[in-house]
This record gives sequence, structure tokens and C-alpha cells, in this order.
Amino acid sequence: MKYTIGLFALGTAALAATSLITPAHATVGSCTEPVTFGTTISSTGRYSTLADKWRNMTIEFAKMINENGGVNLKGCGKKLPLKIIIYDDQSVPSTAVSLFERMATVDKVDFFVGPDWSAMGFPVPPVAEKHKIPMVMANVAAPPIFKRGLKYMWGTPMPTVPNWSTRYFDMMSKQTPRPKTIYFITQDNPVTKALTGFWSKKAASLGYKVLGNELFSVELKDFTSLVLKLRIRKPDIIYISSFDSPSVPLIQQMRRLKTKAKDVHHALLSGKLHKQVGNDLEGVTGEIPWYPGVKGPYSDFTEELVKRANVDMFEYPWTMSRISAYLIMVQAVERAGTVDREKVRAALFKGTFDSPTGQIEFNENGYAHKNGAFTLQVQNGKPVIVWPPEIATGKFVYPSPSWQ
Amino acid sequence: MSNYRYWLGGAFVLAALALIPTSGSAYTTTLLFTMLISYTLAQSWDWVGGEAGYINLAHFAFYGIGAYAFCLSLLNGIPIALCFVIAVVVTSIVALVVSFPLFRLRGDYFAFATLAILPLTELLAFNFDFTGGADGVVLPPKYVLFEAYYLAIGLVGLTAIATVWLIRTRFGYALKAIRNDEEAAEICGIRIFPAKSGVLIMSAGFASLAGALQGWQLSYIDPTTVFGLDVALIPIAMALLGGSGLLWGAVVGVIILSLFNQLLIVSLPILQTAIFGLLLLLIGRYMPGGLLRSGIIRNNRWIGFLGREHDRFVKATAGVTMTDGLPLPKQSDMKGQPVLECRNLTMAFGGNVAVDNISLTINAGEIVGLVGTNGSGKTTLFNCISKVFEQKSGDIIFLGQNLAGARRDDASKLGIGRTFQIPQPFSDLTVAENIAMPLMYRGAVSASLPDALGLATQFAEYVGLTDHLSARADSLNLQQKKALELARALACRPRLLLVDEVASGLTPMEVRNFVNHIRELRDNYGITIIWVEHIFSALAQVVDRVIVMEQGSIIADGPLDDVVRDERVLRTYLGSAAPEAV
Amino acid sequence: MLTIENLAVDHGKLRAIWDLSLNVDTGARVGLLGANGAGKSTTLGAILGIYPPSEGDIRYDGHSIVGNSPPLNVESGIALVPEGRRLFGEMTVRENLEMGAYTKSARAGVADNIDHAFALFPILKQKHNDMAGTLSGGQQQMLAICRALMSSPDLLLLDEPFLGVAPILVDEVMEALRRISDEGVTMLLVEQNIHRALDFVEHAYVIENGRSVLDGAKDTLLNDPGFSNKFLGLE
Amino acid sequence: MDASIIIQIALGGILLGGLYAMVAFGLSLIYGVARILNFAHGTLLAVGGVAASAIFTATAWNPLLIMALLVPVLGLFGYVFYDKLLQPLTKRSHFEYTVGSVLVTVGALLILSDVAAWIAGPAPRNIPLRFEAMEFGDVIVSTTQAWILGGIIVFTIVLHFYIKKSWFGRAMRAVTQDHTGATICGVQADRVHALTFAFGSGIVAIAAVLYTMLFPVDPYMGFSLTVKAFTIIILGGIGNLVGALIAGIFLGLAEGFTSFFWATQWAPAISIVLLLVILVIFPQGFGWRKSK
Repeated sequence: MKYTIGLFALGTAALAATSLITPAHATVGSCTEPVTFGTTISSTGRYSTLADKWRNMTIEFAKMINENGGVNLKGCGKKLPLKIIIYDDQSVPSTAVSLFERMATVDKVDFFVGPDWSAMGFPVPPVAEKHKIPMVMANVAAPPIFKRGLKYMWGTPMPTVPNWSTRYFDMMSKQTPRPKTIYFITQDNPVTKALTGFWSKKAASLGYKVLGNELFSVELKDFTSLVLKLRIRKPDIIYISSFDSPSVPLIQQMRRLKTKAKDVHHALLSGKLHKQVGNDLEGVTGEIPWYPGVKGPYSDFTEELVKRANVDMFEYPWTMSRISAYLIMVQAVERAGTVDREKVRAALFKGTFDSPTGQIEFNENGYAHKNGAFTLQVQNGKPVIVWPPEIATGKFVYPSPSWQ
Repeated sequence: MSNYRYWLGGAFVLAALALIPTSGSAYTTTLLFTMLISYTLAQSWDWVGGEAGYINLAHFAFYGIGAYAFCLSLLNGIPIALCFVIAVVVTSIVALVVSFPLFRLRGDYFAFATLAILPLTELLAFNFDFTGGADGVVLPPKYVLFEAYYLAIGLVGLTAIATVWLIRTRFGYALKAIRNDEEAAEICGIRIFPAKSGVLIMSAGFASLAGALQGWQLSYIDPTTVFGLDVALIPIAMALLGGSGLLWGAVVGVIILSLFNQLLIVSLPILQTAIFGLLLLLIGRYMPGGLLRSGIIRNNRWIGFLGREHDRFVKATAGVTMTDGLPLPKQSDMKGQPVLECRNLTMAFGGNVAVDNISLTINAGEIVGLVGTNGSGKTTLFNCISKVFEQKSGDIIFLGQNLAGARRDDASKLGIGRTFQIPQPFSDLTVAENIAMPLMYRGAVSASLPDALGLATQFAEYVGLTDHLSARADSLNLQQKKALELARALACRPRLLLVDEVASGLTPMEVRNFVNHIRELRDNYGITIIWVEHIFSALAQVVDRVIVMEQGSIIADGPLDDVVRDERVLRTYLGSAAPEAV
Repeated sequence: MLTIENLAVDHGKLRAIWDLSLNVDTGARVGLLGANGAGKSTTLGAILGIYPPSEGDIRYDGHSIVGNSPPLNVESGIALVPEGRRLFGEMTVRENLEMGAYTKSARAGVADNIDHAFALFPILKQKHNDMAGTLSGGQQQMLAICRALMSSPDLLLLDEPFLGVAPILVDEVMEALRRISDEGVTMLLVEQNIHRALDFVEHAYVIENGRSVLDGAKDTLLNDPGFSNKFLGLE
Repeated sequence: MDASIIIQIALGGILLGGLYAMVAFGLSLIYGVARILNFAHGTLLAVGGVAASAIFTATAWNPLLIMALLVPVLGLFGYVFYDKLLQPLTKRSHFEYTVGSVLVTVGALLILSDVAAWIAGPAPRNIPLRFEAMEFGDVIVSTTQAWILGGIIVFTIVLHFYIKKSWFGRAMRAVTQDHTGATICGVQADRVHALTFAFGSGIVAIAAVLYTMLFPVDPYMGFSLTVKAFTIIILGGIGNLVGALIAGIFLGLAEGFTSFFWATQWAPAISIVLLLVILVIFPQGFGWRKSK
């Protein structure tokens, strides 16, 4: 008997504990309560290296919107404050899924913004689909995510794979002597692989000779062999498609072993890389979605936001994608004039929205397919925008003297 | 009686779980789903870790392999039920293959080596084409939480049943024996590699189903998600935190850690992981046996049952026929014929020759005393005969069969039983379980667990351990342990019994008792006996002849009275001060 | 020099020694005799401090040393040649000897004591760079004895020092022990070979099942008709 | 194939393998003496590296000075960690000791990385010190590499002799080989355990600074280093520093040549495959002593 009672007691305790962390909450879509966005950020765990400042930035974002009165809802005839619920998904996909379920059913948020990364970008959208909650994801760049036929999902990824290096290749085509050969070095990651996959084909069609295509794992520390292959093949362009930290030893070892090329391009360049490799980055070209000083819609807002949140755009370039996602969701709600999820969905569908990076235009899959990036080059230890010429803050130095 | 309560309790829990999706929020369902998956992982890990005693840090790799096998099959249009089967089959094959190198290792080395498996699987998933590399495997975006949830309930039911089954069956006991002492397990007739490999495969199979369900629910897997080192230790920590090797250990560990973790995530913006780690650390420091083994739980009226050890779940069958004396077969009379022959037997460790070119013959129905100073090679000889060591050269012929290359369990099954000089009981099992072990494994007449426990009482009575049947072996004193050794050796139903120093330390009365046993075993059951003993008075009462060893060689062989008058024996064994005479 | 009174020692829940008393005079050679499992090794362990006694008293040089840790006892002049030798198999002979002088007070005398050891057993000098694990049983036993001597002990506890020693070496070891004794080292010897033990010691205690049952001077015991028979088991 | 290429690759492999071996040294000593699977070992390196980098960024001190600062800090941490959290477990049964030490070290792993990420940020960082390159024909060695390589060699030799000759080193080896035997010689086993933890953690501090001079570290990278170190210990033998160095360099070379002659992406897999193959052929590892 004792046993049975004990078991029941245990079960009850467990259920009670479960309900303790699942409190009931709010209603959806009234004109009295704040407009609520829900998001998860990988503040800890393996992806946190890219995202650790976003929690603060998100809080500041809501504050700034509310300082302007909030989100303007025509349907209510007034501005409603914006509230953003933030959880840490600890970089674990199943945790992210359960937190989005929580936001859908317990916190009853109106809309989802985020999450990031392919590992979350695949499992989370079906949750939004199930609960019919529109979501604008941020740094979810793997193209297959947008080809699954989901109807409540948009994304503002940086890099947008087909467009990312367009301006860079455009620039290279205008240089003399014209580079003829290219060597791709790619981190084993869906996004970076997609970049290489697209551009290695494209480069061939642009008349480049692709001398090699090397994949490396994030675990790799000793790049000697890879660099020696570069030295043997002597490409004009070395195109590195990698996130910033895995390629730190690569750049260092390329320098150490006196690799030569006309241009070394690091497609996803950031200040973090710069901080770690220092002078070794001199002359390397890269791309960035936006940089303070580049004027456009919301550029003042964004400059103020990153200043308040203490985010250095060059160090955290992926922040732009997050900010764009928030901005687009605010615009969509204002366009719909109500917090009705279906109306907001209609506003988002194939919509075009403002962002500091220019117009973001969604295709029918929810993919922001027209965004490019500005080409920059590290000159005298500073990032200088060198292409397109109309917004360039400096002149492209070619062939890169430090790689001779 | 208690049985029906288990089923009732289990059914109640599963039914309650099944009702959750209809009443609770989808969030509760995902949370519980995660817990069900975690339980399956933690519990199936514990079959290898808690039962067989091997710390397998590669468990998460099986989870990932299952997820991959399932998702890839599903993507190729295979019916979903078949996909689960494929996941189990593929993972089992992998587990079988890796068990060959891994089980060549013991203890912590096994743990070290398994730790390397997980990064390897992650890299393979990254680098192979068919796994999709870093892009992972993308399933159609169906919302299958509820289907996956109900399947997970089923999986948990199966896991729980398998756990109870392990506790109550011969297989489970083979694992417990292996955990305690592999050498002694083999002596009891257990083939250890198939048992270890078997439990690894079983554990891998359940982990693979957990992975398959999780992959299905997430609709996407990539190498870092299912093979990531960062989360691999958590299911293991859950099992250990609850109480490894206990029926309820994994359950409690999973409930507490999952809920605690979720509570931290939703209520704290920072340092959730650190606080989670702090909980693990404190439990490890203050309740190192796991939460359920702590006094706070065990001494509690209401939840004390959670901390029960496995032996409290098994009862002996009452209906075993009580025979007069021991349940041993009367052996065919072959008196005078050789049972054991050693020919030119040599055993050496490095340069140290422990048994040097020995030839001897033991005839059926003999009781032979084997004496010699410590280090003269008696125990090594025993170890060669019982195949604890493979001899360096020479032959051992037992009942006409050459034992060259035989395993320890072969020797046991052929009818060689033995005791160890330093008793090697299965320490954390009870006396009854210790004796039941060979009864379950020895030969064609192997008994079921309850029957074996029933029979064990008779052996225990024979050696005077009736009062200690349910005491743990490590709580016995030295003499009781030696008695237990004898009972366990007898339970092997030997035709040749090797007794290694049982009488030392006994009172004269006890020695006489023991001698009577030895005589009785020969007279009533036809068991041939070789007895290593220092106490001549004990030997004198029963042995037919004495073999004296010194420096690995036999220096005398004959009736006791002759031997003790042998000058050479007196000099070497008794160390007589008499002048050297050659 | 050493006095044990009513000693009792438990291994976990099991009592290994029930009631043991003995007395060793300075410079004496005393034997502790008994069957396997009688508690001889445990007694030596208790003296050194490896097994803390549950009851009774151990006095060394007039002070109680109950509760002292082994290092403290080694420091104060007790050394043990343990059962099974307990050498460091992957250290050289010389390193094993150096380990014997680990305690602070012994470190100064390392060089002298090593010379002394090599003089005692020249074979060790020959093999001083070999791993201890590669030595023969007899050589290992010599090494174990010398290791214990490295701390310049006043009281040497010997646990079956002839175990595994080839017969031709037994005399050499015994002779060396005599020389050590003549240098003034007190000895307590555990041995199961009665004749050999009585050949060496002056006084012996016999223990059975953790209790002292008999004691006397060498001649007394040898002349005791019951003693020899009891131990040869031919009563 | 040019000899200079082979030499260049070998150099890279030796450097990386040497660093791995340095991580393994401390773990090997700790395991040998205390028989604890210290899952937090690599994380200590990660945290030490993060700290070293932070100090360097703030002060631009010479890395040797940072080492001198970190060694006692991590050493003290190791001592207290063992003395307060693990030593009490030695009084429990073997089972409880094993389980308890797993929980404690896994808990420590989680706490260390999370707290470090919270204080210093999760971003990877390093010590961006650059020296001039030296060229020997076609083989190029940077002074950083030369310094680190020299550091590893000198350190291994010093460590080897320290453990061989010093009283404490002897005591560690003695406790590893025969615990009771060491006690009989007057070694205070508990103290040696705690000091070995301190010593092993101190070595980690040195390894951390060297590592951070070459490669980025972040608070979460530690466990994969622990895995590497365990692999090296199996190959090299417990408590066997020379074995660990050889095993580490062997793995480093294997990775380098796999990368060059086959494909870069397979390089990290090769060490584990080698490990499994070696286990099949020599189930007791290269330098494995018969353990009791």
C-alpha cells in the first residue's frame, strides 16, 4: 500500500512541478495589451559566440520602439507598446522547439521573431505552422529551409546565399590584371557550403579556373597541409567561406607560411576575426551587410540601437539580420493595422520592407532573395567599404600588397 | 501480489501521460516528450553502466545513428514503421561491430575509448555524402509532436519492462556477475563476451529508437545536434544522479534534472547552466551513490521504496523440491579412472616460472591434498586447471578432453569447480544470488532465477549460511565468505572440485565439520577433490594422498604419513633446521 | 620499545584482530607466528598506522602511537617490509630505495643508506638500474628489505620476508637480517615457516583467529612438545 | 614530392600534437594517482586560455608572465577542487567514488564554462602575438612556433626530470604504481593526490597559454580537448609522459598527412580510427602496464 501511495504522491508531485513552470497567461490580439513578440536567442552554448549580445540589444529595441509610442495599429486607432519575450535556447534545437511551444501556448505571444541557425531553422517553423503564428527568422540562411512549403515563415538571413558575393565578383571583374584562378576553402557548415556551392559554379561560368575546393571541419587546428596546397597551386583569388573563429588559425598559418595571392577574400568577415588575427588580416577583403555610416531607411535608428546596446557592427555583423527581422515584423504589424495573425501573414507574404541594408523583398517562400552585401577591405587595420563605388569609403587596393 | 501493483502503477503512469496532450498545453507535451526521450536514453545507458558496470560514454552516438538511419530511410519513402526497424537494426550492427574492440578493454579504459566514438560518428556524419554532410537530413515539415509523443510513451513502457525484465532474469544476473567480477562470472559458467555485447546491443537499440523519435519530431537532424559532445553527458548524469543500477534511478534523475533545467531556462536569463552544474556537483559530493541511495530517501516511509536494490524485487520459488542433502546428481561410478591428467604443465609470468613442468594424475573419487609453501605454485596450478590462465606449455586432460585453449566457462561447464584463496564473491549481490548464479548458467539443467534462488537455499544450508541468505556478500566475514565460495563452487555441480585454503582460521570443531563435508561430497556425490591447505591436521583427517610442491615442481606425492617423514619435504616445506641432505 | 595491549582491529564491519598483546624489547628479534588469516599482517599494518585500531593501545618508545598516520610512524623510526613486497615495479632498484627514504628526516642519509644496502646485497648494486618488476622473487624481497632500511628505522616489521625466495637465497637473506639486527635494529618478524622463524627470533608470539594464544622464548617453545605438533598439525 | 613540404607538414603536426600532449600530461598524472575520470580537465584549459587572453588584452604582458600568474591560480584551484570536493569521496565505496567523481567533474565542467562565458563572453579569443618568420630553404617557421615548440620540448624535459628526480615526482609515480607501497614509505597519499591535482592543473595553465598563442579558445571548447587527451592517454599509457608526448605527436602527424594526402575534412577522424585499430591490435595500449 505504501508503495502505491508513494507512487501516486510522486506522480502528483511531478505533475505539480510541471504545471508550476507552465503558468497560464494572456489573451491574443486585443487592443489593450502590448503587442508581444517571442524569440529565443542562443545566449549560451555552441552558437553563443555569435549571439551573446543580442539579449540586451533586443531589450533596447523594444525600448526604442516604445519611446516612439510603440507599434502603430490603425485597427485600434492608437499605438500599442511592444513587448518581447526572450528565452535562451542554449543552442540546443529541442530546447528551442519546446520554448517556442511554450511561447505559443503558455506565454501566448502574438508573433515570433527569430530564431537563428539552420539547426533551429528546420525544427522550429513547424511549431509556428501548427499554431498559425507568423515568424520572421533571423540568421537562418540554408536555402532548403525555405523550400519546405511552410506558410508562416519568413527569413532575413545574412548571407543570402545567391547574392552574397555578387558585388565582390563584380568588383573583381573590373580589376587589372584580371584574376584568372580561384581556390575555395570552406568550413563544413550548411551556410558556408551553400555559399561555395553557388559561387564555385558561378565562378567557373564567369571564366575563372577553379583550382581547388577544400572542406575543413571546425575541429581542424593545423592547416599546414591546406596552406601548402595553396602554395603549390598558386591561385589568384583565395575565397574563404567560413565563420570567423574556425578560420583564425587558417589566416594565421597562411600568413606564417607566406601564402601569395592577388586577393584573399573572407566571405564572412568580422571584427572578431580581426581582433584575433590582428595585422594578419591586412588587405583581406570581406563582406558586411551594413555598417554605421551607410545611409538608408532606419539607419539612424539602427545606429542609435547598436550604440545603446554596445554592439560593434563589425564585430557582430550578424546582428543586422536580427534587427531586420524585428523591423520587418513591426512594419508588417503596422501594415496590417492589427495584431490579427492572419492579416499580418498576408502583409508579410511577398512583401517588401525597409531596412538599413536596403529594401528587403520576400519571394513566395519567405526568402529575402535580393539582399547583397557591401564589399570591404581591411586597410591599415580598419574596415573600409570599397564596393559598390557609390557608397565606398575608400579605394580597393589591388593586387593586395600584403599577400605578395 | 506485488507484481500486480507494479503493472497497476505502471499502467496508471502511462495512462496519465497519454492524457496530457488532450488536457495540457503543447508546451507540456514537448516538455514531457523530451523527458520520455531522456528517460529512454538514461535507462538504456544504465543497463550497460549500472548493471554490467561498463561506463559507456558513446551511448549518445547510438542515439544519433538511430536518428540518422530513421530519417534517411523515411526520406527514401520507406514506410515509417519499417524506418524504426531499420534504425534499430543499423544501430545494433554498429554496436556489435564496436563491441569487439571495446570489450577488449576493462574499467576506465573502456570509458576512455568510448569517449572517442562520439566525435568519430559526428565526423563521419559530416563527411559522408549519404548523410547529407553538414546540411543534415531534412524531413517534410510535418507537425508530429503528438504522434511522436504517443510512440515515446510506448517506448518508455518498453524500456521500463525491459528494465524489470533485466532485474528478474538470468541475463540480468549475468550482467550483475560481470559487474562484480568477470573472472568469477566465468567460473560460474557465464560466457561474458556475448553477455556484454548483448547488453550493449540492447542498450544501443533503445537509444536508436529515442534518436529516431527525436529526429522525427524535430523534422531535421544535423551532425552537431545528434552527436554533439555538449549534450552527450546529460543522460548519463541523469542516471547517475538518480541512482545507477536502481529500478527507479533513471526515472527520478530524469524528472528532477529535466524539470530543474526547464525551470532555470524560463526563469533565469543568465547562468542557468552553471546552476544546473552546481546541482550535479552537490549531489555527486554529498550523495555520491545517487539521490535514491541517500538516507533521506531510503529512510522515508513514503518514498523509501524508490531506493530499493534489485534483489528486493525477486523472490525464490517456493515449490522447489527439498531434497535431503544437496541437489547434486549422483555421479556415475568411475572410481580409479583418471579424472584429471596434467602432462608437462608449465606456466610462467614473464621470466618467473610459477609451475615448472608438472605431470600429475588425479583419479576419480580421490581426495588429494596439495601442499607447499606460499609461492610454491599451488594456486597457479589451480588457475591453469580452471583456465583462469592458459598454460604456457603442456597439456591438461580432463575426463579425456584436452583443455588447451578452452575458456573458463568451458572448464566450468565440463565440471571443474573451484574456490579462490582470497574469496571473490559477487560483492554487491546477496548470498542467495551468489549461489544461484552458477545454478542458472551451469550446463543443460540451468534453472530460472526463482528456481535457482530456491535451490541456493539448500547449498547455503549445507555450508551454514542459512541465516545470511539475504545478506550482501561484502558484509560477510572472511570465514563466511569462504563458506560462500564453497557453496558457489558446489552449485557449479562439479565433478572435480578445487578447494583453495578453506580451513585456515577455522576452529578445530569447524575444521572437523568441514572435513566431514569434503568426505561426504566424495562419498555421496562422487566428486573428486583437490584441496590446497596449510593445516596438516585438517588434511590428515580425509586425504587419500598428498602432493607437495616447491618452486613450481612436485617434490613428493604419496600418503600423508609417508610424505611428512620425507626429509626433503621437511626441509623445504617445514624449513627444518636439519643439515642439508641430498 | 614496542608494547601492544588488547589490540582490536576492524576491516570495515569485520573484526580481524580481537585481542592481541605483545611486547618487543629494544634490539630484540621477536616472531609473530600463526596460520594464514590469523591476523599477523593486520597487526603489522596496525602498528604502522595503515589500519587504525578500534580498541587497545600501541606504545612505541613509551608513547601511544594510536591514530598516527603511517608517514608519522615512519618518521619516528618504524619501517615495514610488507606482505607481497609492494615494490614500485616500474621504478628502478635505486628509485625504489630512494622512495624508502621519502620522509624528511631520512632524506639526508640517502647516499649512505644506499651504500649500506648495496653492501648488504651486492646483487642490488649490480641491478641498480633495472626496473624492480623485472627482478626475481628473492631479489625483490631483498629490495623490499633494503627499502624499509632506507629510513634508518629503529624497529623493522617484517612480513614473511622469505616468501617466494629461492631456497638458495633464503640463507643469504637471513644472514643479512642477522647483520641488520646486530647493528641494533629491533625486529618483529611474521613468518609461517615455524622452524625458520624460530631459527631467527629469540622470542615468539603465536596468534590464532586474531588472538594471542601462546608466547615464550625460542627455547621454551622448541621444547614445548605441544607447540611443534600443533603447528605441524600432527596432534 | 618535395622534402620541404614533408618537413613543413611534420612541423605543424608536431606542434599541434605537442600541445595535445601537454593537455594530456596533467590528465594522465591525475588519473594515475587518483583514478578519477576528470571530465573538467580540458575545460580548465579553455577557461585558463580565456583568462590568459583577457589578461593579455588588458595588459599586453609577456605570455611568460601570464603563465607565471596563471600557474599558481589554477594550481590552487586544482588543490581546492580535489581537497574539498573529491577527497571526501575517497572514504566511500568504490562505486560511490566513481559515480560521485563523474557527477562532480561533469558539474564542474558545466559551471566553469558557463561562468567563464558569463564573465568574459563566449567569443573565441587568443593571444595575438606575432613574431618574425624564419626561413630554412622552403621551410618556414615563425618565431612564435619556434618558441612554442621549444617551450613544449623544454617543458617536457623539465617535467620528465622533475617527475623522475624530485621527491614529489617520485611520490606521484609511487602512488600511481602501488598506493599501499607508497604509504609504507611514508608518503601521505591524500596530500599527494591533492598536490597532483594542483600540479596537473598548473600544467594546464602552461598548456593554456601556449595553446592560446596559436589557436583561438572559447569557454565551450574544453570537452573536445578532454576527449583528445583521453585518446592520447590510452595510446601513451597512464602516467607515462614520454608515451603521451609520442602519442600526441603521432596523432598530430597523422592528422597533418591525412589532410595533405587525402582530404582536409578527414583529418580529425584519423586519430580516432587509429585509436580503435590500435586497440584491436594491442588491447592494452602501447605503454599499458598490467594493472591490478
